[in-house]
Amino acid sequence: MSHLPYIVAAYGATALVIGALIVWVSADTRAQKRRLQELEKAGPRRQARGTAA
Amino acid sequence: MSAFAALIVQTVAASIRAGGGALTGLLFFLTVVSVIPFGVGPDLNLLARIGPAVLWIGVLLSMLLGLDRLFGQDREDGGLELVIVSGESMPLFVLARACGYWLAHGLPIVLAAPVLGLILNLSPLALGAVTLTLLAGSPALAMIGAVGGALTAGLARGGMLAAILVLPLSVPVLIFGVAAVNGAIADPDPFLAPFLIMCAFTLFSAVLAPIAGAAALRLGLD
Amino acid sequence: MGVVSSLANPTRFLSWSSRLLPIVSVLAALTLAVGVYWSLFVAPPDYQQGDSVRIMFIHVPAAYLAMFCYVVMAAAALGTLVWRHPLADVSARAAAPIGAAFTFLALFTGSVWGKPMWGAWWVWDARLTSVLVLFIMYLGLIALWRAFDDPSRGAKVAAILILVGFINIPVIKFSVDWWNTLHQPASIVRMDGPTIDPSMLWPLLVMIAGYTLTFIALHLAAMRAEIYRRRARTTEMLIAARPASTAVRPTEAAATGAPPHTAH
Amino acid sequence: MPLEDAFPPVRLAADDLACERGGRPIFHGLSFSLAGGEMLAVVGPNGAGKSSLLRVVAGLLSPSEGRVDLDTDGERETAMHLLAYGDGLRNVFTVKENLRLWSRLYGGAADDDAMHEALEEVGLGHAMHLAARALSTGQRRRAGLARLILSPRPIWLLDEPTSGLDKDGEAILGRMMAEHLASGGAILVATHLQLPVAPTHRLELQ
Repeated sequence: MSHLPYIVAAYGATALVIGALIVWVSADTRAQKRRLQELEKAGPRRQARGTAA
Repeated sequence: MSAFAALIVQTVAASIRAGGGALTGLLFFLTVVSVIPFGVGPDLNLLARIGPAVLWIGVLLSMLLGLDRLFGQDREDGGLELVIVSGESMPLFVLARACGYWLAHGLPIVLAAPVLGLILNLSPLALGAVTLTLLAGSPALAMIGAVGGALTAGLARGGMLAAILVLPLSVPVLIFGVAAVNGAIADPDPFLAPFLIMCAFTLFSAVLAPIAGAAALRLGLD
Repeated sequence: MGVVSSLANPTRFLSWSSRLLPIVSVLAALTLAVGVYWSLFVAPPDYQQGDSVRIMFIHVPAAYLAMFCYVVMAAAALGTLVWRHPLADVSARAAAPIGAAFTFLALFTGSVWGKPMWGAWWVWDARLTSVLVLFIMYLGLIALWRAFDDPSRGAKVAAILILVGFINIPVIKFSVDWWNTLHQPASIVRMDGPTIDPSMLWPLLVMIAGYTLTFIALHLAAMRAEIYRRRARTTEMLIAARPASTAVRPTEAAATGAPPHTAH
Repeated sequence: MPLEDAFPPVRLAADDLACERGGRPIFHGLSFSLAGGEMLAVVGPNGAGKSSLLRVVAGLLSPSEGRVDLDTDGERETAMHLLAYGDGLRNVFTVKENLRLWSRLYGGAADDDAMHEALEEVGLGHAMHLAARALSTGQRRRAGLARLILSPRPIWLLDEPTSGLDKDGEAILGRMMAEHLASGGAILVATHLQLPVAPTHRLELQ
């Protein structure tokens, strides 16, 4: 396999960036969900018809 | 005098009077261009070769300085709301502001460019070409700048953000502007083709900017 | 438009996307696994570039995704401005960082791939340069979104910038290509070479499919996160602010204030 | 005060208006109708959405539900005046320069005599050539009133017009409002203070 370091660098960086994206999105989702639950516990008076997007 | 002309005069007057920024833009241009040789070195041949590009990039950067004041002032003192309620067409308002901005922030710099070209050892032909291309191209920078100003009106440090948004969009004007100048100097390269394409960009942005700018201002208020 | 608007309800989006997300993620992972194996070990090396051509299998899909993502955002921008679709801004805002990440990947893998051929980490090749400008536009958009504290206001202004950018992309591409031919150093080897023979085309198509599925999965997940972020923000505002004002029956004469409404 | 020729008949109506800012509902289910010669006062505590209502009627803010109807002889776009907190006076220009620009935009008289006369009427005759920076808040509000005089338009949207005005200023405002109603104009005013002229209708926002 010629030019192995270049291939490893390219595929490695790709794996790293896609992995980072996955971690970031899932962490962000969990964090926002937790924050939403905390707020809802604190203020039950949210409007009945569900909130706007 | 029509409302359109009155708006242009207002924009120019506001930029020229104290704290207006037109003078600062000009001084920034002088400073940027004179700093380049300290980095690149005093080699006259090199300076002559990169001179047109230095002048063009200097103009591009200097014209970004006043963007946050372009519509930011209207947002702060309620002037923008009064313009909307007046029934004046918003694209015309943006066009007037962009023309005023070019007259105050663009033209002085373009007229200073040939003078500075001398210290960059540009030949008279190059000086003429640079001035001509800048005259035809800088209005496009003012138009695209107006879109940037409208998008970031009312935002803290909107000016810097506007510069970031505007630069990618002004790459084509820069490319064809400098290419036209090099075309005028070196014979094999074409001059007219890039020059005309740049003029096309100026016209293209003179149509796109007022529409996009007006929408950005109105929706930014919402 | 019935389907699109029925999906518009964030709550319904959350429910069907939670079912779809795992499926798309698994599909994406499988496709990528097959694609990577095929690209690294099955596809033949190039007679000129040797094995470094295998980098093409991750560079081309990344560059394609960089562009595909901007198209998705342009559609979302139209959704925000023209159809006032409530999820449009959520979709555009969720897509931008993903698009920026894949644009960065396209630049990185492009320069790594170019190093053995051109001997330099960066060569102002027409396509790479256009992708660089696209990268700056992505960052500019993300900066503009973050500059607005209230997401609903930033939505429309960002949508305008997306559309202005979208109109300019072909213009920039044309200018950079023309600019590249002007300064054409003789030794540039074209990135994608003559027509790709099938033994290389198939792994490339599989990789593009894998990348697209990955993008869809990431985009769905990022949209869910954005919806939760906005709900948290709205709940926070509701707790802080007074309950909504209602127009009570006016004290005298004919103005027809609506009858007192409970907060329906 | 030259007798203004009467305005053509005008009608401003809102139908089931609702307004939302950043996901927070401001008001909803709000309707009113206003004809020439009538004044509707929108009252309520701070944050009740009075200003938002005026901005929706002025077309600066899009309502989340309902719509605003305006039928008048002239064009819809040039039928309204807005007097709000932002007075649009640029400090670097003189009062005269500021007023002249607004007159050009609003299609009013822009010659010196008309401007001087309008400024006289609001008690700013002496300040014509002063830089706007030199004016107090009350004086800036009066300059806004002069803007309304210079370009006659049937519908006035006044947002807390009395704030910043002294007794004398309020009297001028009262006279102008009465005069405007007498000549067939309509006024939609948002305020939580006492108004110099009694409103025809009142709309209370909680």
